[in-house]
Amino acid sequence: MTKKNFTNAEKGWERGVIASKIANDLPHASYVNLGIGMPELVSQHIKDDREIIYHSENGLLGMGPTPNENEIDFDLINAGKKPVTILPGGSFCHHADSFSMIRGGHIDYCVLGAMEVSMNGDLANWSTGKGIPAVGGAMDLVAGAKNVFVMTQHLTKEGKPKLVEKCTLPLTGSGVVSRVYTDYAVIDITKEGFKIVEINENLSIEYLQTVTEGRVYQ
Amino acid sequence: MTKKNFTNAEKGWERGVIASKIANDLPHASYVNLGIGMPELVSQHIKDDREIIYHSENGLLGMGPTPNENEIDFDLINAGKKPVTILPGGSFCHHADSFSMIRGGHIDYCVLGAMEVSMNGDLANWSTGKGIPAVGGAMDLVAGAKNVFVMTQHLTKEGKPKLVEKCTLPLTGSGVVSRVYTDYAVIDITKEGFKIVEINENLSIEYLQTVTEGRVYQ
Amino acid sequence: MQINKIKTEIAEMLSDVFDGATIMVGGFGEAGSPIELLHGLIDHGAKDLTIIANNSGNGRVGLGALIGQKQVKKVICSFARSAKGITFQELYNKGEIELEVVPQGTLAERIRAAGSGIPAFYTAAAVGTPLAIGKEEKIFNGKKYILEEALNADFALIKADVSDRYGNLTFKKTARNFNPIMCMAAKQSLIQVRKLIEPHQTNPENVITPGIFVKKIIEIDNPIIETNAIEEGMIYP
Amino acid sequence: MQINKIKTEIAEMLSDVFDGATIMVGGFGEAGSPIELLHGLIDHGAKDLTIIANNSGNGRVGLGALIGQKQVKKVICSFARSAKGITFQELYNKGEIELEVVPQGTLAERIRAAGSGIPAFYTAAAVGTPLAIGKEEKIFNGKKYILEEALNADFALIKADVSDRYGNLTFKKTARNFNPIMCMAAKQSLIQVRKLIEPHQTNPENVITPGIFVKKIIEIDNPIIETNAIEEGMIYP
Repeated sequence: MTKKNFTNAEKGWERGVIASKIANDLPHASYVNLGIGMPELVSQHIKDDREIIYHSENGLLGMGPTPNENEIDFDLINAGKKPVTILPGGSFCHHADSFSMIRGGHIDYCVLGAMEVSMNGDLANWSTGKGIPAVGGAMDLVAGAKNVFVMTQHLTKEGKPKLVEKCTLPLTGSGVVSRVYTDYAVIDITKEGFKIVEINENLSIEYLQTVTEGRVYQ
Repeated sequence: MTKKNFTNAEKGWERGVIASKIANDLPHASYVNLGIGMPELVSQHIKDDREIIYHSENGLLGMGPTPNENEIDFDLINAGKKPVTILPGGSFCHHADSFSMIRGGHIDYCVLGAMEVSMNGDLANWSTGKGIPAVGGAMDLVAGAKNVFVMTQHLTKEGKPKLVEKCTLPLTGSGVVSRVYTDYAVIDITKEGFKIVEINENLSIEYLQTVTEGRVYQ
Repeated sequence: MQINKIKTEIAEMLSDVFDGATIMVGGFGEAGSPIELLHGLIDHGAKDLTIIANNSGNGRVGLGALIGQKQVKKVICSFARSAKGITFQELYNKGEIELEVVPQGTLAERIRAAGSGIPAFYTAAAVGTPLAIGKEEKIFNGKKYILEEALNADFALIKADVSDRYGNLTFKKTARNFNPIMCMAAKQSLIQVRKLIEPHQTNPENVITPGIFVKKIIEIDNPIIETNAIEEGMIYP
Repeated sequence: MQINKIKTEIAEMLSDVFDGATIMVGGFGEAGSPIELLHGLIDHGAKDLTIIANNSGNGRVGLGALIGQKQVKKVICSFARSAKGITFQELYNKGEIELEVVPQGTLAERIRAAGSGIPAFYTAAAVGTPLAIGKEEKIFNGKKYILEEALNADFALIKADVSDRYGNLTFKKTARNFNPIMCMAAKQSLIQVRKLIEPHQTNPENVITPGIFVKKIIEIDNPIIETNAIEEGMIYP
C-alpha cells in the first residue's frame, strides 16, 4: 500500500488550539497521563472550572509544572526525564504501584502521540522498525487507561496520512484509541470508520477525506 | 487405617524445652514467623548471641513482646489478633506486601503447629473436616517460607500418633515440612523416613517407633 | 473548581450501594474495621450482599451485626472461625450463608491483582490441598503452581487514620492490613477516617493509599472500638 | 549480637558478584541510579552480565560506563534509546550486545512478581503487538491477555535516601521508581544510601523497603549526579 503524499498540505490548527480542545474534553476531577512531547501542552489549557490530576508513570501523582532554574531537583523528574514539580495533595510511589494505577484502569485519560492510527483504533507510536526499539510505558498506558486520546499532526512530515485503514508499523496496542485530535479535525473511532466530531473551519470534509486513508463521515 | 492409641504415653519434654530447641536452631539475623499458640513460646528462648526478627502476617515486621496492660493498642495486634508491640527497626506494611515476604521466600523460618505430619513432609493443621473451615495464612506460609518447622506434641490428646505415613486430614501443604519438634524427639523429614536428630533422654528408639506411624531411624 | 471527596453524612457515602453488590470490608479482626460504615450499611438495608474480608465479624457490632441482619448471602474470607463470631456461626450452621475459604495471602494477592489490572496469577499456596481442587495447574521451573483469579468488588468499606480532600490516606499500625489493596480493587472505595487534614499537610513521601484509589471520605473522629463495644454488650441496630 | 548490614567498602558490597550474573539496576534515567555501586562493579570486573533496568545508561558514567567496559552481554529494559546513550548504541549497532524490550509496566510487574513468589501473571499490555509474539494467550471476561513470567536476579544495585542498620529504606521523590521492587526480586540487594540513621529514628509507618529485602548497605553521602558528571565530561574509570 503506497501512501499518498501531500506536500502542499493545508495549514491546520496550531498545537495550542489542539491542546485546548483536549483540555476542554477532560472532565473535572480526572486522573490524566500526558505523553511526552505535544501532549504535555494540554495541561497549559485547563480552565479554572476544573481540577485535573496528572500522573507520570515514573511514580508521581499530582505532577506540577516545570520548576524555575534554581528549583530543579534531578530526583523529581517526569516520564520524559525532565525536571518537574509536585502539587499539594500529590504523592510518590514505586513503579509497580504506578503501573497498577495504569493497568488497573484508574487513569481516566491518557493522551499520546501517534505515527499511525487505524480505523479500528489500533495505534502505532513506538517503533519505525529501524534503530533501537524502545517502548517505555506506552503499551501499558494504551491497554490500561479508561480512555486513550491521540494528539498528532494529521499528516507525517513527509505529507503522508497518519489515519489509515490498517497500520503498517509495529503496533503499540490493538483497538485501543477512542478519539484522535489532529490539526485538521477531532475524530472518534467508531465501527463505521473515522467519525468527524469537529473539522477545522478552513477545511472541507472532501479535503479531509483526501488526506485520510479510510472512510471519514459526520 | 486405625491409629494406635497410647493412653499411658510417656511424659516428654516440657513445652519450654521444645521451644528452646527450636530457638537454638534459628540462626542469627533470621526472619521468622511464629504460628499462633505453642510456637509463640520460641521467642522467649532466643539467646543473646543472636538477633531474630519476627514477622506477623498482618503487616508487622519487627514484632515485639506483649505490651503491659496500660500500653495495649487494639490497632497493634498480631496474626492471632492479640495486642503486641513493635521493636526499633520494625515496620508496617499492607497485606499484599506482607505476603510477598512470605510467598517470595523472604521468611527464613516459620514454626507452626500440626494435627498430622507425614513422612514426605505433608502437613495437616487447618481443618478437622468438621465445623467452619478456616485456613488463615497457613497455606501461604508453608508454601513460601524457606524452612518450615513444626512444633507439636508427639501424640494427639486422644493418644494417637501425629507423625504418620500419610495424612488423613485435609492438607495445608504437600511436602513442605523440613523438621518436626515434639515432646519426644526432634525429627527431620527425609526421603528415607523420619530421621531422629535428637531423642528425649528418657525414651528408647523402640518406644519412639511404637508411637510413630512410619519408619523412624537414626 | 477543586476536587473534594469529603462527605458529611454516612448515607451519602453509601448512596450507590445496591442489592446483590459485592463489598470488600477492610480490617484484620477489629484493627482497621470500618464499623461506622458497616452500621451505615445496616441502616441502608441493601440485601444479598457478597462480603470479601479476612474475617466474618464478632458479636453484634460492625460486620457481625451486618451478618446478623441477614443482609449477606456469601462471605469470601480466610478465617471465618472466631469465639465471638456468633452471627456467622449461627447462619452457617443453618445453611443460610455461603462461605468461600481463601488462603490469606492468596486473598490479599487476588485483591491486589484486581486493583492492578492482573486478571489472574499463579501461586504455590494451596497446591496439593482441597482448596486447589478445580484450579488450573502449571509447572514453572519444576515446581507446581495453581492459577488464581482477581477478586473485584463494587464497593470497599475502609477505615483509615488520616486523609486530605483528595483521599490521600495513611493508616495506623496494623490497622493498615487489607485496607490499601481493597481501595485499589473496588469500583468505589468509601473511607471513614479519624482525621482530615489540608492537602499541603500531606507528605507526598508517606502517602500509603494515593487519592486515585479513593471515591468518598467521611470523618469519624472517635470510632467504636469493637472489643470494648462487645464487652459493653453493644448490639447494632 | 545485633543485626548490622552496613559495610564500609564498595568492594565488600560486591564481593559475591560473579561472571554471568543477572543484575538489576535501580533508577529511572538518572533518578535513583546507583552510580557509585556501578563504578564499583567496573572495578570488580565481572563479565557477561545480564542487566535488568529501565534504561541503558547515559554517557560514560554509571550504567553507561559499565556497558562501555563490555561487561554486559544483555540488557533487559523498556527504553534503551537515549540521545546520550552512546555506549549501548555503539555496541548494539555492532551486534555486540543483546536487547530484550519489555513494556515498562510489564517490566515492573515481572520484577514485583519475582519478589512476591508469583511465577507468572496475565496482562493486557502488549496484546496484539510484536512484543506478544510467542506468549501464551488467555481470555478472561471476554478480553485477551498474555502470560508474563517473573524476572529474578542474583543482585540488585540500589540507591536509597536513608537507611538504618536493618536496611529499612526510604527514597527521595521520583528516585524511588524501580528500587523497592528490585530489592524484593534479587537474591542479594545491595544498597547505597545517602544517610544512615539509628533504628529508633526509623518511623515504622514510613518505611518503603523493609529490611527483610536488604542484604548490604553502604553510605555514600554525596553521590555523583549523572547530568552534572556528563556535562563535566566525566569518564569512568
